[in-house]
Amino acid sequence: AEDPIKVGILHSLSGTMAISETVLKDTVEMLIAKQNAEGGVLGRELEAVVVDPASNWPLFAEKARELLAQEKVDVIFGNWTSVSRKSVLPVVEELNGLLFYPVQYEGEESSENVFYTGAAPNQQAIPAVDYLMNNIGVERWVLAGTDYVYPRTTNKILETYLMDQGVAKEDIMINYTPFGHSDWQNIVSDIKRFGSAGKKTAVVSTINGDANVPFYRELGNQGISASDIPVVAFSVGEQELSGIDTGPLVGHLAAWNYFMSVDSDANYDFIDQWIEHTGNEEAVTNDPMEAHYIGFNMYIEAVKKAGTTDVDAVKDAIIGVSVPNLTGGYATMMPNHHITKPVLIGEIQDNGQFSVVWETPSTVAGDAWSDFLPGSRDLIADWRKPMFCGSFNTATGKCGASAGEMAAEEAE
Amino acid sequence: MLPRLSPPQLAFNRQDIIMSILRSLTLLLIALVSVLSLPASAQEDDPGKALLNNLAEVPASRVEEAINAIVSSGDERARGWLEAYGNNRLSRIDDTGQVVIVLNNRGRDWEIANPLTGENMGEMSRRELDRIAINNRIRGQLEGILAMLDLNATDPDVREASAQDMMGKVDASLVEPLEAQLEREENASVRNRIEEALAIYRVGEGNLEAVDVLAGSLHPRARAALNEAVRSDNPALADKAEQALASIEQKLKLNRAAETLYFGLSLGSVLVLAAIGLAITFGVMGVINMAHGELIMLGAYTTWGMQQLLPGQPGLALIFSIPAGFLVAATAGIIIERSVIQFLKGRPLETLLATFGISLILQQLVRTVISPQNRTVVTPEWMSGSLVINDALSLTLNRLYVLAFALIVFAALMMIMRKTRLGLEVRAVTQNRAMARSMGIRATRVDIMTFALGSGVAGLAGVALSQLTNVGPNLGQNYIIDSFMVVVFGGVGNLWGTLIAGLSLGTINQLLEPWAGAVLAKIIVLVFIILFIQKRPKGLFPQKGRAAEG
Amino acid sequence: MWLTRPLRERSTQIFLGVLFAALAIVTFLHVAMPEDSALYVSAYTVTLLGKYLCYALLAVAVDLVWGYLGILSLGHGAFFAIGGYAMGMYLMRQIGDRGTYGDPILPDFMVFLNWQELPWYWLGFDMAWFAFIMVLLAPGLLALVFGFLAFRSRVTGVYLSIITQALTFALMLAFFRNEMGFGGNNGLTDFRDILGFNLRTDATRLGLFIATGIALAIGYVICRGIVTSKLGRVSIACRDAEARARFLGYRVDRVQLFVFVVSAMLAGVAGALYVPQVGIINPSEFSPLFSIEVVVWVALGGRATLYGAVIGAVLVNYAKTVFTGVMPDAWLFALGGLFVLVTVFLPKGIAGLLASRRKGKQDEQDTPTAPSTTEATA
Amino acid sequence: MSIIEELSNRDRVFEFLTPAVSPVDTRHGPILYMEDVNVSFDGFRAINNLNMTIDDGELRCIIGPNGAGKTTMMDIITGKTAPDTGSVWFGSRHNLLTMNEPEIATLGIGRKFQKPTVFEALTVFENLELAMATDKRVIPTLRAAMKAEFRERIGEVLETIGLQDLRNQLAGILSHGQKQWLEIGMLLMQKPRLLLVDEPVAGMTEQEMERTAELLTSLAGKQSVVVVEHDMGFVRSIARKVTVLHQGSVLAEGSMDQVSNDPEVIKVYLGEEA
Amino acid sequence: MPTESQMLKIEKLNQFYGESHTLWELELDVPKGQCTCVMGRNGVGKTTLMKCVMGEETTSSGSIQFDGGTELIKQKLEERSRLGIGYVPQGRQIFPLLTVEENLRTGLAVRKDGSKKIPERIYELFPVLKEMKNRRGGDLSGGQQQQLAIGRALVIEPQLLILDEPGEGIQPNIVAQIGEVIRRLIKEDGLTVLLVEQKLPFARKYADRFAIMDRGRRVAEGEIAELSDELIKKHLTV
Ligand SMILES: Nc1ncnc2c1ncn2[C@@H]1O[C@H](COP(=O)(O)OP(=O)(O)OP(=O)(O)O)[C@@H](O)[C@H]1O
Ligand SMILES: Nc1ncnc2c1ncn2[C@@H]1O[C@H](COP(=O)(O)OP(=O)(O)OP(=O)(O)O)[C@@H](O)[C@H]1O
Ligand SMILES: CC(C)C[C@H](N)C(=O)O
Ligand SMILES: [Mg+2]
Ligand SMILES: [Mg+2]
Repeated sequence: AEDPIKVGILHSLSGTMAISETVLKDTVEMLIAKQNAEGGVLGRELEAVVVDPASNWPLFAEKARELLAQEKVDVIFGNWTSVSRKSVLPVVEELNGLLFYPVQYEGEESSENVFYTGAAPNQQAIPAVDYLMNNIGVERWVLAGTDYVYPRTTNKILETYLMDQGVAKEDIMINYTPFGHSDWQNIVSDIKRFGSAGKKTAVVSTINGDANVPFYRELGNQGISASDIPVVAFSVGEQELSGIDTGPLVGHLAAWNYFMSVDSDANYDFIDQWIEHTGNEEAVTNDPMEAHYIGFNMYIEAVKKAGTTDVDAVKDAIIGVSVPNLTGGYATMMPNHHITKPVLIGEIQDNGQFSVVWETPSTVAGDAWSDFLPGSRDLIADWRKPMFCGSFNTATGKCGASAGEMAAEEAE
Repeated sequence: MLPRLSPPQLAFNRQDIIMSILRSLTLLLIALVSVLSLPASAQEDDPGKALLNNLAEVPASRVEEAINAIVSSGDERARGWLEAYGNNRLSRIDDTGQVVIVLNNRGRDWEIANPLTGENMGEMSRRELDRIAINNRIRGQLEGILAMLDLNATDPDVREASAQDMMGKVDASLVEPLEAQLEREENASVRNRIEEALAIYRVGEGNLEAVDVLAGSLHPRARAALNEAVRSDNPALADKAEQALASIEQKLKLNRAAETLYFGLSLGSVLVLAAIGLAITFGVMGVINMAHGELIMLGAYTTWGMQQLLPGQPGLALIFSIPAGFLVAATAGIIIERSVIQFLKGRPLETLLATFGISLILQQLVRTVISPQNRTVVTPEWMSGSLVINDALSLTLNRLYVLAFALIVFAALMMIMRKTRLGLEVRAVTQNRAMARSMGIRATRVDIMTFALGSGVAGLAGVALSQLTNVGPNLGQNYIIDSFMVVVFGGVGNLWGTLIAGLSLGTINQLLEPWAGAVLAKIIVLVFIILFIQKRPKGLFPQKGRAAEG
Repeated sequence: MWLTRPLRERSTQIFLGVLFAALAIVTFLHVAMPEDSALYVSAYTVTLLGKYLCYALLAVAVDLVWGYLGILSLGHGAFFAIGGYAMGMYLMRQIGDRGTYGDPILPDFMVFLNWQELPWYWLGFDMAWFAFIMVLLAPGLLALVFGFLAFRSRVTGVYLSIITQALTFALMLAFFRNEMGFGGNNGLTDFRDILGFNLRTDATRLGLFIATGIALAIGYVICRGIVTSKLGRVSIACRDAEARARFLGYRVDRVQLFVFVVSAMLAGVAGALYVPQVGIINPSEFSPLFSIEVVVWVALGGRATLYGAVIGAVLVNYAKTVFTGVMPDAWLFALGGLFVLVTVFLPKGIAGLLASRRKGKQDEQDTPTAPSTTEATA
Repeated sequence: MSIIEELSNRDRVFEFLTPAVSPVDTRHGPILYMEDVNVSFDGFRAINNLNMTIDDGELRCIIGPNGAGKTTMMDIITGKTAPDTGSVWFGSRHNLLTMNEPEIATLGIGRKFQKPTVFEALTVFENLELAMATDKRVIPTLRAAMKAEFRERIGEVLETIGLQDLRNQLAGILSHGQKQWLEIGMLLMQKPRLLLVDEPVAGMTEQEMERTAELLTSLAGKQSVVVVEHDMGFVRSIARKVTVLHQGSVLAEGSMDQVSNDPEVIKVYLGEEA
Repeated sequence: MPTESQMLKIEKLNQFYGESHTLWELELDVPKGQCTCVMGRNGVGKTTLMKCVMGEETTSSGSIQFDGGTELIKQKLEERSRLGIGYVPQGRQIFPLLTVEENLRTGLAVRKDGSKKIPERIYELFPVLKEMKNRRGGDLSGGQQQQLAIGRALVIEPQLLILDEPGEGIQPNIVAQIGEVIRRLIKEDGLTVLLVEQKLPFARKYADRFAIMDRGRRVAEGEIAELSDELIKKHLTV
């Protein structure tokens, strides 16, 4: 038989991010096992190469290099935080690898070698705000986030968007907290005060990771219920809820592109498979897992289409590939290396699941460059030839420097 | 309760509801009497079935009507249905279209019951069930309806809560029923509430006297109404409202200060709890215990484990966790002491290295054995919510308990160190081991007991922290730095120092937070610690004199 | 001369010999071996080794203050990171208009967060000489101010350790803030070239590796020079009996300050060399746990020997590399276990093991041990 | 004894080694002058209106009950403890209360502690090397080279204190008495103008005591020496002028005979038979 | 001398510090109810010998018999004080951060009568200690600390009291007083005392017997009256 296709898995198994990332490693392993059970692809088996970058950003780059240069993997599934992706990016570009990134992020990036299967801000944040504004009648906004790039960018985008929609500046409160913040008393009490001005208020939360549990606890204890001031979160999924006493949270919201509770056969099959794989009846699925599911299947399709695992061929082939997602529709890889996704708003239920209360009528294509940031308004990404550019400036008609350099390199 | 404006697009006629509710209440009474004799048969032509099917089938825009229909039907089961609906427990069976109540919605197979008869229908795969959709807006309305029902409850507390719910929501249609209620109401505080609720409406109507009623109120709704009034074109009203507001602001300021103080003490108590075990193992014994955080983590996991053992009894489990958490962490402490620390006598800095290794091992152990994910620890009923002092000041109960717990643990520890022989012996052993042994003190035993004590206290901290924050493998890491900071800031080896340091650092942090923001506040506190240590190089309560220089 | 004295010393000669031999062998194997040869050292390995050497230099810096001066710095990561940031800023400016937004001056992260102009503290970093001076000056200055305050008021022992920790913690939080203008959590990345050499070529990587090796050699000699000079003995005197040294007329605070600043500068250089090799600098380098880990390397290698610090740093990081690859789920057990076992069974670290092997010949002066009574606890 | 004289000959100090401080001015009287000094610890008065002067080149013995404040007095002189009130002058130019320990030491006040303190992780030789009177600033220390001359001087002192055989041993393993000697050696290396010696002969045999006595008397004249000691035999053998401290102030002062016949002194200190 | 009357019988004791042989085949008898004084120059191993008896240093061979039978070498350090050995080490070794009273209380654990109170007698012997009851041990002056160390050893009501240079740093009248106390305890309680002392007058006055050590060996022994100038010259002068 031929050599197996090597699939690198670059997710932290220890350190702070292990909480989120370990399941993604398991997911990819599960997908590989399933694919192998179906005979692999192109007659070749798939083989997982797992490394642990240990929530350490430079280590991500090092491990990526190890995967590509030493292990010679054909594709990498990995990363959670944006900083780790930023760290890995130069490496995959230099060594011409393929990276599937499964988590929602701040956008403002499009690399020839990276496929963004998580949501861009326009696939999560903006629809969520639309929902709150139009369906709930929210007029006053708290943008609460952890102090780093994703929340900052998202909030910047949202602020511009909200002001465009006619929300007054004093009706927006922005608040940042450090990573792992655990004492929310003051902030929640501020939110409470802010929300008592007589206008319907909502919190848009880009609070990351561990800080959420104490945040929701404090909300509950200070008597803020979802019907008073709903919180819509972009980083709280089933996985996170499984560590929270959901009793007091019922009714708070989250915006994702997938929920475990989605009523579709594909989803039920996926859940069954997952439970079987983990051997845990209580195991939950979540949005980034779906993103890997989609990314993985897209990769398989692209390899089939290209007839090879050669990186350049796969890169070409994958644009336009459509695979079923888990919510009953299809995801397509767009030329900007982002995919199409439906946007769902879910309410937290007492069983740690979300119930979908709203959904975009059709799927939304991810924007690499936000329309609401002055610097990137004019940029687009298109990795099809002849444009073949991650940041094409429609105003000047020129491609950003990165592609220019690459072209120069190719000429050498 | 917080204000909620009914969104304009809501085509909900309040008067209709009220009327129907009042009507249904009477019917309910009659029904209640008769239902006892009524056999739960005749399902086919049960009117409830149609009502529920209707609820399940109507498009989202007409859900209100369907609810209305249920309420006004006067069916005595209505409340149960609506509650189930509100809790997302109403589903339909895909094949038959039958509406069922989901009793247990965890896992892949759900336990269901017939809403009409209450009969348990066993388990059914999730795939075959279709949830009847509800959203926040509807849930809010449902809560309102249920609250209205409560205005007639026998328990005055329920009535008060219900009246409070009405604040700011009173419109012309409600004035009359409320006034009638006021007539009947005997309980003073409920009356107050109703009066306030009415006054808010009246101020909006330009009524001057109503302003007086609101002048003393701290309720945000009242303030919102007065704020409106200030902006009104009636100068007399605006004037009066302004005065009322000024006096309210005054009171609010006081309350605000009290609140901040509470926040500070509460954060401080968390710091104290986290640090106090370390004040023993590190401060007294001199072991630089980097695994302290993981001992806290063990305590927290014990709470989780207890709650797994006693499902449905979170409160009891929590109480049992206190001794259990202590024992688990103390046992872990003994194992650490016996297997590693005892070999590092006289090499305190190396304990840093070894315990750092232990902390890595313990973290990964939890990740492998239990899960890398956080675990759910339930807050028992009596610990959730807050103690309401007044409309502007309420103290969250979980933190209140933690504060008290911290003080108790501190006092107990103080007793042990001051009043028992162990306290004396451990200090003697750390100050001069060989000499202490020459005096017949069994140093090994003292070491074990002290380390166990410090570790056990860390476990207690874990039990408390499980009520405030994540229970996960990283729990310990989040507290270790702070703990060392507190112990050192207070002055190594001084328990009082640890208490005062924790409380004051917590308070400073919370005082700074409102104007500096959470991140900056933390930075400022750290810089403060650095500068403070320059002033007092041996912490808040230094060991003074020659003795310290040894 | 104090700097040449170590060169005549046997242990330093051995150290430098081993180091340069390693550099030469790696370079040879990388350049001369065919890629498919078993002996070929890939660019990946070269960079990996380069990283170890940076850590080694950092560990040497920590050992200088901890081993010989008794200052257990739990905040040396701060100096390392600041050196790294200084280098990162230079590398950022070198990107020029090749960033995604093509802004010739502003780094990408400033563009999309809508900054209009470069903050003042970024000025000058487009010039290599300025940046390289800052690599030394920024950590040095921080150490000077911090050390001046701390030593002047005679902060010692754990108190000193904890405020160094507070220092690095505060800096971490500050650098996380996007408003600081250092790229927040995402830090500085996407570097292109250094001194005109493309960072993404193997040759540059090899160059950086060799440069790091040389920096380590120089750093080692400087430390050794200090340690074997009279000042080194005064340091030990300050470490063990601060008051006594003072009564002999030594300005203990000045001695501490001097050595501390030198050490901080070395750490800064280590950070500066680290950044172009790993390709990113982000505030997590400021994390207190990282600084503690550095101390652990030193302890594991053997405190107050300098070469022990090098051994410890390389060994632990090599173990990490191997374990995270071989047993991704369980490597922390292995690493944690290693720490425990070494502490219990090798009280003087690995260097202690080596020393006891060649005992007899060795003169005592080489490894003064600290009496435990004056350790950093109360 | 010529060695010692040689060593303590201040004129032989090389220019570049001279510390950068102005010389002590004793033209107008005593080398040490303490007036109305008070110290209390948590309300306990350890030094109580203490007045004392030491003349240049004098050898002074101080005796007094345990806890009389002798060590505390030395702490004040060397800058370790700051008095609550009072003034302490070194010569007529230097107000010691405004200086810190290294400054005072550089000025020429050396001290031997009651509990011998040496640098345990350094060898005996190195201990002496560090004590040597040289430029103690950081950079000069870094650049200092070990000259043959220094080596010789250290060798001489080693001989004086009888620790030649142990010169390369770590000071940490010395016995109590050996440490005492080493500390005296360090004091000799330092060549101070004023030596404060706290209980030098504790733990020494009679013979060693004699040697110490000789050593101290030979120093007097060129250097001023203040000795605190409880061994009356020893005190008697060296004493010219004796001060008795009691409860933080001077109880009696005078020759040994005067003092030892003072009934107060007998009562609080010497006991019946001394 | 019959063994029953020996409180301590040391035979062929050898001790090493690392490689260096400190005690060589050392023999020493300490008769009951008497004060035996060990003398010798600095560094000959007197303190080391005391530490060996107390168990603070380990011995390589030899035996130390206590009270006619118990082999001390087999006993742990903390058990030896329970047998009734009180120890006043050289350099005092008081607990600096404990108060004077607490320092004394550390000795209560091993008292046979289980008393929880510090015997009044200690305060009678050393009145300073009562006066400074609440001051921390480390704050005391050197001599006060020495008194505290002796007082602390007496709290356990020992049968054998080991004193390593107890007069060091103590004012003359108290030294004399300590000597008297020793005598009194010997007479009244039948205490046995093992004393290390350099000062001849003190030794001559209060000791019954002497033993001289040189370079780790016992080189002379006898009644105190037999301590001749010749012996002194030979072994005690440099
Ligand atoms: N830091 C302190 N805190 C409290 N009391 C102190 C402190 N320092 C000294 N004392 C007290 O001050 C008094 C004087 O102490 P000092 O050490 O000067 O006595 P001394 O004359 O040297 O005695 P000795 O001859 O015993 O050494 C003593 O009673 C002592 O207890
Ligand atoms: N911990 C140790 N390690 C190595 N050698 C030691 C140690 N302690 C003491 N020594 C050596 O052992 C010898 C005996 O020391 P010891 O303290 O018993 O002497 P001593 O007779 O009590 O002297 P002194 O009269 O000065 O108290 C000395 O030469 C000393 O240097
Ligand atoms: C929101 C987070 C879960 C992920 C996000 N991409 C980040 O920047 O880290
Ligand atoms: Mg004294
Ligand atoms: Mg001795």
